[in-house]
Amino acid sequence: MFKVRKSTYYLVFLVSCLAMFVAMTLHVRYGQAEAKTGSEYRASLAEKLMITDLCLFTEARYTRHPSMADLDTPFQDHPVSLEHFPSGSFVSPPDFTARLHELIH
Amino acid sequence: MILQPAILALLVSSFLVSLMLLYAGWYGVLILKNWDLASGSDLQLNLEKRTYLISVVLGYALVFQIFSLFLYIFTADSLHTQFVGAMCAAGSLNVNHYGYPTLLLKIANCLLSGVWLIINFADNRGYDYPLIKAKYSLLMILAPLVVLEALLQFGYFKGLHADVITSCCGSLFSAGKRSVGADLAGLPAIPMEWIFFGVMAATLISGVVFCFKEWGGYFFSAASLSTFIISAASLVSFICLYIYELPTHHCPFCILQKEYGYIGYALYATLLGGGITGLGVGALMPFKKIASLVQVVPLIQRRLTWLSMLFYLLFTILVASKMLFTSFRL
Amino acid sequence: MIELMQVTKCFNAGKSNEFTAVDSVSLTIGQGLVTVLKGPSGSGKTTLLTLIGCMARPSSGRIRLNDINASFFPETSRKGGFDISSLPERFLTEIRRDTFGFIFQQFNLIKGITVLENIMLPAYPTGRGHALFRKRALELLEMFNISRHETSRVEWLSGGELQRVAIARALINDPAVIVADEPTAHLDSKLSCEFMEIIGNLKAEGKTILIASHDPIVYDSRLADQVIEMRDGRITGSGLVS
Amino acid sequence: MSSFINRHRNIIDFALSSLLRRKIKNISLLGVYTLIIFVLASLIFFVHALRREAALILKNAPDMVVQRLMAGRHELIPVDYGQKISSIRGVQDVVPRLWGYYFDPAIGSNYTVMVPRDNMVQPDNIIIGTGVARVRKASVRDLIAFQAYDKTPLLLMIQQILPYESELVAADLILMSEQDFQSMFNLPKGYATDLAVSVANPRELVTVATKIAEQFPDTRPILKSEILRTYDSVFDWRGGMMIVIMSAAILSFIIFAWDKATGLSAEERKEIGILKSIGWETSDVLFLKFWEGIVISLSAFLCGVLLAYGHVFFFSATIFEHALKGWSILYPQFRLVPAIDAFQLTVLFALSVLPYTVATIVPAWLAASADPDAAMRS
Repeated sequence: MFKVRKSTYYLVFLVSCLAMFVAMTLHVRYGQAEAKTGSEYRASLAEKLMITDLCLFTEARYTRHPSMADLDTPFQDHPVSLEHFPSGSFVSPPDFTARLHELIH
Repeated sequence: MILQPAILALLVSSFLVSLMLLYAGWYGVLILKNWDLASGSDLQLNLEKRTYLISVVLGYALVFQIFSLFLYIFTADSLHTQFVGAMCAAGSLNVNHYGYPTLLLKIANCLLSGVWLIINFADNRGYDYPLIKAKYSLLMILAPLVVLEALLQFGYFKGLHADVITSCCGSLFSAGKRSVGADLAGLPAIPMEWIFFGVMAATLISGVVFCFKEWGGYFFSAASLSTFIISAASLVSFICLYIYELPTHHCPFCILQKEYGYIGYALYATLLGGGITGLGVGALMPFKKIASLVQVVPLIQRRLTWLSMLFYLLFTILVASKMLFTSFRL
Repeated sequence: MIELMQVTKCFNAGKSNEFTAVDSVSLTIGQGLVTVLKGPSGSGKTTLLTLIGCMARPSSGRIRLNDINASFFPETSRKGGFDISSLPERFLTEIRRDTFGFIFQQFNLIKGITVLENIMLPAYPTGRGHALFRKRALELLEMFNISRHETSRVEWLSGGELQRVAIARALINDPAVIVADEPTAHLDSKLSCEFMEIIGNLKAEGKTILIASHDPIVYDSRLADQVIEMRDGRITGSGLVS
Repeated sequence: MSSFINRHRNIIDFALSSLLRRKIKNISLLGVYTLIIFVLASLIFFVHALRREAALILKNAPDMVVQRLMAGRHELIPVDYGQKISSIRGVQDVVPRLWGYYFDPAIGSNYTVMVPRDNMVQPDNIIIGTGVARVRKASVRDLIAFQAYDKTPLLLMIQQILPYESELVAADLILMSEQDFQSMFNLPKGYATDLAVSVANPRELVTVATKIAEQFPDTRPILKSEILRTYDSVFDWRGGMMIVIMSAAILSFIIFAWDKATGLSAEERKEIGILKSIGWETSDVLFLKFWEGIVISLSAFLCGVLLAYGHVFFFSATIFEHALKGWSILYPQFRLVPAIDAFQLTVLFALSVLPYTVATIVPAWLAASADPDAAMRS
C-alpha cells in the first residue's frame, strides 16, 4: 500500500508556487514586449507635447503636475496637505526645488 | 536620513541580530563563569539548555548577516539615484564615513559567525562539550562587533542626505587618486592575474594534500584566507574589467546589477563560502587532539576542505570563463 | 546490563523546598530479565526510571550502561560499559532513543494524529528512511492486532487498544530495554493480564524489561525475575524471585 | 547526508500534521499573514509599474523647464526671457509653453488645457484625451461649450480623441490652438506659462541652469533629472498613508504571532513533553517549530505575492482603484504594464518574514527545553 506523505504534498505546493513565480517573470517579459508600442507612443506624445508629468490624480494642481507645482501649493488649502486624500498622501509636495535653490545660490 | 523600506529592513534586521547576540553574549558570560560539566546541579542543567538557544540564535544570526550583507550592497546601489554624482553603490557608500567601514565589518562578521557555527557543529559532536570555552570566548568577540556594525550602519543611514555631491565609482575606483579603492584599482592587472591564479592553485593543492595526507591544515587555512583577500582585490583590479569589458571601470558593485546577469552574486557567494569553510578548517586545528573529538574533527575538516575547494574552484571557473569568453583583452 | 552506583537525585538543591527523590541507590539490572520496582506512590520509582532511562541526569552517583550503540562513542572503549551520568542531553537522547522504549502510565499518545503516525513518532528524528520505519510500524500494528485502526485518530480508541498502541510505539526503534511506568494503573484486570502476556512475549524475544508498579498483577507475576521494593527514595528490599 | 534529509523530512511531516491539527487557528494565522503580504506586494507592484512607466514616458520630457515665481507662486513668464535665455551658450532651443487648468462646472472635474507646438490643432477645434471624452460622453465632431474668462461661452469642436494608449499621460488633456487659448484665458500679450529649454550637451545642464537662475533671479529652472527624481520619490514607498497603516498591521500581526508562539497552550506543552520523552531531542523540537514557522511564513509570502501580481496586472489593482480615485472626478483608466521589482520583494520578505521568525525563536526554545521526564511526572 502506498500513501503520499504530507511533506511531499507541501513540496509539490512549493514547487508549483515557484513555477508560478517563474511564469510571473515570463509574463512580465511578455507583457512588456506587448506593451512596447503603447509605451513608445506615450513617450513620443510626451516629447511632442512637452509633457512633464503623468496624469494620475486630477483633483489638485500639485497632484496633477507634481513637478511643476509651487513651493507651497499644498499648504494653500490646508496646512498638512491631507485635503486631497488619498492622492495627497501619495504625492508629497516637491522637495527638490528648495534644495536646488540652495545649490544655485 | 532617507526613509526607505530597504533601509528600514536593514535597520530592523541589524537591531534584531544585535539584540539576539547581546542576549546570547550575556548567557555566554554566565556559561564561561559557571560551567561545570561534572555537576548535575540545576544551574548547570539550565546552562546546558541555554546552549541550544544560543546555537539557534547564532544560526539565525549568520543567515541574517549574509542576507543583510547583500541587502546592504543592494540598497546602497538603489540609493545612488538620490545622490548627484553617484552612479552605483560605490558612490553611495562614499557619501559619509560610515559606509565602507560598515561594509567591511559586515563581511568580517559573516566570516566570524560562520566560523562560530563550524566550531559549534564540532562541539556538538563531542559528548563532553569539549569546545565550550573556545566557542563562548569567540562569542565574546563576535557580539561587540555585531553591535558595532549595527551602530555604524545606523550612523551611515542617519548621515544620508539626498543630493550630496559624491564621487561616483568612475572616479573612486579609477587609478590615480589616493584612496583604498584607487590603490586596489591601481594594482597592475597582469601581475595581479598571476598572483590570483597562483594563490588559488596553492590553496587547491594544499587542500588536496591536507585531505589525503592529514598534513598542513594551518597552511591550507592561511592560504584560503589569503585567497579570499586576494580574490577580493582581484575583483577590483582585473576581474571587473573583463565583466564590464571596459579597461577603466573597476567598480566591484555594478557586477551585482541585472545588466551583467547578476554574476556578482555568484562571485561573492562562492568567495564567502570558500572563506568561511577555509577559516573553519584552521579554527578546528587546535582541537584535533581532544579525546572526544579525535574521530570527529578530521572528518569535519576534510568535508570543510572539500567544500572550500569547491567554492573556490567555482569562483575560479566563473572568473576564467569570463576572461576566456569575452572579446575584451587587457 | 545496567549498573547504578550510589545514585542520588535532588530537586531544588539549596533551596528551602529541597527534595531528595532518589537517595544513594545502588543496583544492577540483568540483561533479558524482568525487573519490577515496587513501592507506594512517591517512593521514587518513577524518578529512578527516568534516571535509568536517560531522561534525567543524577545529582550524584554513576550509571553505567553496557552494550550500547552510540555513534559518538568510539567502539574500542565500549568494553566495561559507558558512564552516562554526566552526558549532555543531546547524547542521552541518542542513547535513549535507540536503547529504551517507554510505556507511560497515561499512555502519552498525541491526539489529533493517526495511530500509525503516533507509533512512528520516536523514529522521526533518527534520520532513518520513512518507508523503512513505516513498514516496521505496520508490522507492529499487525502483531498487536490493531491494523484496522491504522488511520484512526487515537481519541477514538478504547483503553486496551490505546495500551497496545503505546507498546507498539515503544517498540518502533527496536530497543533493547523496555521501561514501563505504572502500565496497568488505568486498565482493568483482564487488560492488565493481557499486558503481562505481551510482556512475556517481549521477554521471550530477549528484551530487558523494567516496570515500576504497585499492582500485584505485575509484581506477583511469575514473569518477574527481580522485585525491588522502594520507599522514600531508598531500596528497602530486593530479591530474585526465582 | 541522506539521514539529514530524512530527519528533516520526517520532522516536516510531523510539523504539517501538527499544524493541521489546529486547523482554524493556523489557517486564520496564514490568512492574516497572506493578506498583509498581499496588500504590501500589491502596493509594491503597483508603484513599481507606475515608476517604470514614468521613467519611460519622461525620458523624452524637456531637459529643463523655466518657471517664473512671484510671491512664491507660479507666474506667467515673459516670452522675451526666452530670447535672452537662448543666447546663453549651450542652450539649443527655447520653446514657450502655454498651458493651464480649466474647471468644468458642469461635471466638476479639472482639465489640463494645452497649446501644442506645431499648429496641430486648427482654430475652433480641440483634441481631447480619452478621460475628457469619457466624462463628457463626447465623440469626434461633437461641439463642447466652455466658459471663457469673462463667462462668455466658447464652442469648440472635437477634431480628434487621443488613442487609449495615451491615457496615462493625456487623459485630462484638451489641446487647442493658441488663438482659442487666448480667447479662453485672456493671457497678457508676450507671456507664456513657462519655458521649455533644451540643452545640447546634457553635462552642461546644471551650468546652464545656474546661469539662468543668476540672470533671472525671479525664475526657477526645473531639470528633467529632478523631475525623474521627484517621480522616484513620489512613488518611493515611503511615508505614504498606506504604509503607515500597513506598518501598524504588520506590528499587530507580529504581536499576534508572538502571542501565539508564547502562549503555548497546556496541551501543546504536554505534547512537546511527550515528544521529548519518546526520544525527540531539544534540537529536533526546535526544528519542528522552525519548520512550522517556515511553512506558515513561506506559504503566506508566496501566496500573497502571487495573488498581488494577479490583482495588480490582471485586475488593474481593483482594490486600490477606489482608494486612489479619491474625490477626483476624472480618473485615468489604464492597464498597467507588468513589472516586478526583485529588490522590493526581497525587502518585503525581510520585513515580513524575519521579524516573525525572530519572534518565534525564544518561545520555541522555551517549549523545546522542557525536561523529557516532565511527561512522566505529570
